[in-house]
Amino acid sequence: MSCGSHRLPRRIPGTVTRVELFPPQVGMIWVRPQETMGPWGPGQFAMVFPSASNDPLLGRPLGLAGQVDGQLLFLCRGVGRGTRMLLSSPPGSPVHLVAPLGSPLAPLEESKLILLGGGVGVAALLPLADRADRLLWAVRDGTWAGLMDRCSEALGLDRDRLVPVFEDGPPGEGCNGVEALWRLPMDLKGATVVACGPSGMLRAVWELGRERGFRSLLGLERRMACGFGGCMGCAIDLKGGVRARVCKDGPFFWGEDLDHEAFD
Amino acid sequence: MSCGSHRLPRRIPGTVTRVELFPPQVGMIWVRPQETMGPWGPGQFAMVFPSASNDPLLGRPLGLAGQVDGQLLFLCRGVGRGTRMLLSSPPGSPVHLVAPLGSPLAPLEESKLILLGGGVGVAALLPLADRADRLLWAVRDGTWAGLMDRCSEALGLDRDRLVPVFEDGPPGEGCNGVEALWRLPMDLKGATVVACGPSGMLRAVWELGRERGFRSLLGLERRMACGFGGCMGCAIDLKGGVRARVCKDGPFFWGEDLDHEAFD
Amino acid sequence: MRPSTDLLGSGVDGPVNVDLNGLGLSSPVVVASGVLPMDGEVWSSMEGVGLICTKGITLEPRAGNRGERLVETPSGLLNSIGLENPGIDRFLEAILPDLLRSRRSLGLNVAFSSLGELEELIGRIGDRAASVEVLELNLSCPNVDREGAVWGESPERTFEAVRLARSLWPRSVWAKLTPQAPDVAAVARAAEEAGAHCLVVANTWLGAEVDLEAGAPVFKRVVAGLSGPAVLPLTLRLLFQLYPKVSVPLVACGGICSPQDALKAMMAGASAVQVGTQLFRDLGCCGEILEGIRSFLDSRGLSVSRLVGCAHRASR
Amino acid sequence: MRPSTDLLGSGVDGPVNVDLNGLGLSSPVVVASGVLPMDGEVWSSMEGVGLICTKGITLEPRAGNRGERLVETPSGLLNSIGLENPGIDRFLEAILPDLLRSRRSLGLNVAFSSLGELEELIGRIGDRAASVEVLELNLSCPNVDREGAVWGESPERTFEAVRLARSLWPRSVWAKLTPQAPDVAAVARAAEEAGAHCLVVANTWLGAEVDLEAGAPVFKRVVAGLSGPAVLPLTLRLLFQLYPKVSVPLVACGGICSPQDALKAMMAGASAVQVGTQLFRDLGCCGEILEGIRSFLDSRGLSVSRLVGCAHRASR
Ligand SMILES: Cc1cc2nc3c(=O)[nH]c(=O)nc-3n(C[C@H](O)[C@H](O)[C@H](O)COP(=O)(O)OP(=O)(O)OC[C@H]3O[C@@H](n4cnc5c(N)ncnc54)[C@H](O)[C@@H]3O)c2cc1C
Ligand SMILES: Cc1cc2nc3c(=O)[nH]c(=O)nc-3n(C[C@H](O)[C@H](O)[C@H](O)COP(=O)(O)OP(=O)(O)OC[C@H]3O[C@@H](n4cnc5c(N)ncnc54)[C@H](O)[C@@H]3O)c2cc1C
Ligand SMILES: Cc1cc2nc3c(=O)[nH]c(=O)nc-3n(C[C@H](O)[C@H](O)[C@H](O)COP(=O)(O)O)c2cc1C
Ligand SMILES: Cc1cc2nc3c(=O)[nH]c(=O)nc-3n(C[C@H](O)[C@H](O)[C@H](O)COP(=O)(O)O)c2cc1C
Ligand code: FES
Ligand code: FES
Repeated sequence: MSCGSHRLPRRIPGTVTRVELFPPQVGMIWVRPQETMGPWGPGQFAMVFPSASNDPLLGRPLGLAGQVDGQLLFLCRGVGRGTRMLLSSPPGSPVHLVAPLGSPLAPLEESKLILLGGGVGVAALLPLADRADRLLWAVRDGTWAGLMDRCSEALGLDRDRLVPVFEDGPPGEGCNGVEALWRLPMDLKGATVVACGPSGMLRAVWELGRERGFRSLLGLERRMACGFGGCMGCAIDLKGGVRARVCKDGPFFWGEDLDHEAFD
Repeated sequence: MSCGSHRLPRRIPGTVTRVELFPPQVGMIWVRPQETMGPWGPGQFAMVFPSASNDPLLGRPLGLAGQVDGQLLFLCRGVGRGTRMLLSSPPGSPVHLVAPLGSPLAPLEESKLILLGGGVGVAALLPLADRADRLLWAVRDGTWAGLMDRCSEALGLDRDRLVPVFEDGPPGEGCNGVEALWRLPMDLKGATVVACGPSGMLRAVWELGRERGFRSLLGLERRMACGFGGCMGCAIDLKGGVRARVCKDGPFFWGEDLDHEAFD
Repeated sequence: MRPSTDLLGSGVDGPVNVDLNGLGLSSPVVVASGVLPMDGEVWSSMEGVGLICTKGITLEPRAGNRGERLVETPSGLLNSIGLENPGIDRFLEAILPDLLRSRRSLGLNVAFSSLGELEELIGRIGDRAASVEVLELNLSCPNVDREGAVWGESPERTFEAVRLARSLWPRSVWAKLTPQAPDVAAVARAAEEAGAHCLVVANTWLGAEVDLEAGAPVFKRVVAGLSGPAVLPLTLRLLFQLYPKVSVPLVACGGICSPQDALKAMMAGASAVQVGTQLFRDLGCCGEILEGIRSFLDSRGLSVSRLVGCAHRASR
Repeated sequence: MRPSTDLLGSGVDGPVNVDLNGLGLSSPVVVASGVLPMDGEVWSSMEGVGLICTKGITLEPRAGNRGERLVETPSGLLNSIGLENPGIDRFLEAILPDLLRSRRSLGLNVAFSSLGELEELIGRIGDRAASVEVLELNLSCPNVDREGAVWGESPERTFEAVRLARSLWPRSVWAKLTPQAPDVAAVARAAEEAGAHCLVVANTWLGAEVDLEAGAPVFKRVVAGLSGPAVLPLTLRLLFQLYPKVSVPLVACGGICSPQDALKAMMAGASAVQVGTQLFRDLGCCGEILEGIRSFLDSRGLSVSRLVGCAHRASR
């Protein structure tokens, strides 16, 4: 049933058409929605319900990574029951989506736009890839290479701008995402860095931005029940005690609006 | 985990390899158990868990209809949530089984052995088919023909002994399962009729047996939580006030042990 | 046979009017407190609802609880939001006008820790909220004057709170009961005697969750409120228990997710149903629930009033 | 660090010994009453269990309730079996010897409608059941001498029943509480004062279900007992509530299905756990639960006694 307005994200039945699984427990999940979803933009996410049953009850928030031939792409890491259910869905499995959720990232017309994704955190950044100078994709190790390749291929990412970063790379090369930012052969001053990934990484980007004079736009994660701003489960303090809901007012926030508690 | 004894039916993970769906909402469900199940006989059933989740919580009792190339065959009618979930499982879907349950039918060495299955009630009788003189399979209408054919083929049923009975058949031919029993070109006296299907049908067979002097062995259905005799949810009165559990002491009972309440 | 004074209309989106002790609603489906954003546009686009309750509002702004606020349980949800809200003044000023633009009937859910606070709260509202149909008293919060005992656990305290609200609030007062009451029937009767127009049966069930890695409670306050499908059988039981004991309308709350759930609750004695957690799964569910109720009534030629409580009249 | 007087052995199937107020069990996993057939062969093949409780036994045989006895709910099960059992005489004669052949520690779950009946029941047992370790009093059944009020709803009645059982029964007496008690902590303290060796927390939660087609309650008695995963958060809450109030060991019961559930219950204060509904899904679950507890303790070098109640000691 429709909610009668495009303001309200609807629950849409969908079908998992394919799961491309890579070590270590990460996968590309392709979902064909059975009804048309409203328009969406970079930075937004979906609540994905792994089954029609009451258990698991809630949707799992997953970034909208792309859309190809009417199929939505999610990148998912198996960390718990819901994500593992999704990753092991045989083709044809029913799922439900409530989407799009979150505020889409405003058009970023900056001259220098750098994206930094940590692990599957890259998902919500992928739709921005063709507008960015660089997309740094930081992962633990080489086991991720297969996923990166497949993902670049499926979404037609420009390999010249994609910079894979392997934490355990060869001596002198291996580094984490934030070090890779440092090492970029460009002056970050005046740049905008959009980052999404583990909170430690986000905190480091946030601090680095203040040091090096770039703006950061950071994708936060919180436990979510609704995803549309109703339950107040994901509320955080912005600077100056202003309350915000990660799901609705975010999940991306400007670094200057965040307190260090946001990364706890 | 094993229960250490063959006396206790274990929970076995399995995979739906194929669902062959026929109108009206009936299907053949093929399940490959991932561990070997204990030996089983005609008349027994499995508790089939449509998912690993807590909802639906309980298994659905389904008769063990056959085993081909290591795959178990179930015949299932979509009447509620669990059975519909099973019928719509894409190949590769995980299920769990607790099986075999119920008392297998003792070897029936009778000279005249007639089987009567109503709809999917035939399932538990199919493993007896090659020992019987006749297998009457009574269904509402011709939409079932596809399932009957496929089933006969898959299990290699002897088409000479299989008598499809269509309730809405051509005038003079259409009849229900009990009428078909009447019409058999043989004296039922001294025969054994094993019947499974709607309770109205069972009651009629039971009454007919008393009239016509044949023994009846009737497969009852009750709501079940455990299937192994623990919960007392399926308890019924036998003649003389003896209590019995349909799941454990049945599901097939001799007509002479049953009271008419058994068919309420 | 279609004798239906209270079943008007039969178009797909036709109303199913209910009379809740003088308050007429075009649908028995009510949005529970604390689940929808307080955003007029969201409210406008909700289909099938007869009334929407606000998040619980207190006299002063509240930041809510720190730490984990939500945990999923088998078919349920534990929440420990802690009544985060902007306080009554900001609510009246910045939020209410927007909500009223949605033209939805509105239930103002309020929480208070003393009678004085409740009085002050209703006083601040004054006549600035003349179009707020319902004042819903959340009786699951602690009463500071009684060592933090929860209002709704005591018939006497419930009586006092409801009576005070009735004396100050000119329109409907709903008492939202807590299932933790030692004698919920006594509390229900006290609320009725004090003049509550409806009883909401009920708020969340106290539960808890443990963090295995930390070896500690997940929630800072240890306990949290359980909602969602898991509690539906408990809600139905409360309805069966209370319906024969009071004569004011009951509003079911707890685990209502589908038209079937709503119909069961109504058969067990509810004149209306509140929907909370299910909205987290499907914002269109209220429309579906209304539609399901309507077509059930239609197909059987039943009126709402014949439906409500019919399971008590069924011979067993 | 492996200081474990009560954690002996560490083989895959090694025991995790617990001391329940004088009664030593080789596993904290107990089979709840009413879920396993009373069949010695089945009992023998159960793995990982420290004690198995019988179906509730009454003085006279009981046929149990008519009509529907089971309904599945979201992640839960409502049952209204109505204590169908062969009565104490037949139990002692025909069933107990078979059960004892399983060499499993045995808890005799008994229900009674008056003190006289309880006395007579224990009297009939006499010394014919010297190897029955535990007498588990099901306090969820009605007391005919008090207009059918449920024993476990009243601290006084609970005290009387437990004290009587203690005076007649030479071994462990467990009081199985009902979560419907208006003041469950008071009942727990009463049971402790009367000498209960352990408190089982708790029996099923009263729920109800409606048959939509019939417009009537599904169960003849309207209400039925809710068990299964849905109630786990409620069980954990009761444990958090009771653990600080009594000093006898608590045995968790309600929704324990996995090693994680058992560990959570133990952290919340349970010295042992009962498993009921999950056995309907997996007869091997007790072995898995024991194994999970054992490996959790092993990997952290913890003893059972350090585990039990640790969530109360965690700084929050
Ligand atoms: C805005 C947003 C976007 C995200 N995008 C992605 C993505 O593209 N790919 C990806 O793999 N993961 C993403 N995550 C994290 C992902 O939502 C969690 O890993 C997932 O919900 C865990 O569910 P589970 O059932 O496997 O784990 P469980 O631990 O079993 O989940 C239990 C409950 O906790 C919640 N939960 C647990 N961890 C998290 C978490 N880190 N964030 C939010 N809720 C959590 C679950 O949703 C569920 O309600 C995103 C999170 C947010 C908030
Ligand atoms: C021994 C036995 C063998 C059976 N064999 C077959 C078979 O081979 N093929 C087949 O299609 N059906 C068979 N049935 C019936 C089948 O078990 C039910 O149709 C099924 O359980 C319904 O589940 P549901 O979730 O679709 O329905 P729902 O109505 O949603 O089920 C709700 C609950 O009620 C129980 N329930 C509902 N109807 C029945 C019923 N008729 N019998 C037992 N429990 C019920 C379910 O198991 C579940 O616990 C058998 C039943 C029994 C007792
Ligand atoms: C996230 C959340 C916040 C809630 N906030 C309030 C509140 O502020 N006031 C209140 O009376 N009830 C509140 N509730 C309780 C709901 O209104 C409702 O009583 C409860 O969720 C049971 O209904 P359900 O099972 O349909 O969700 C809240 C529930 C949830 C899940
Ligand atoms: C079918 C069934 C029968 C039960 N019979 C009894 C009984 O005879 N005596 C008793 O004290 N509890 C009985 N119980 C309650 C269980 O022992 C246990 O307290 C309850 O099921 C909660 O635990 P669980 O969630 O692990 O099932 C029964 C429960 C079920 C499901
Ligand atoms: S998840 Fe509900 S408000 Fe953000
Ligand atoms: S289903 Fe449990 S005893 Fe038969």
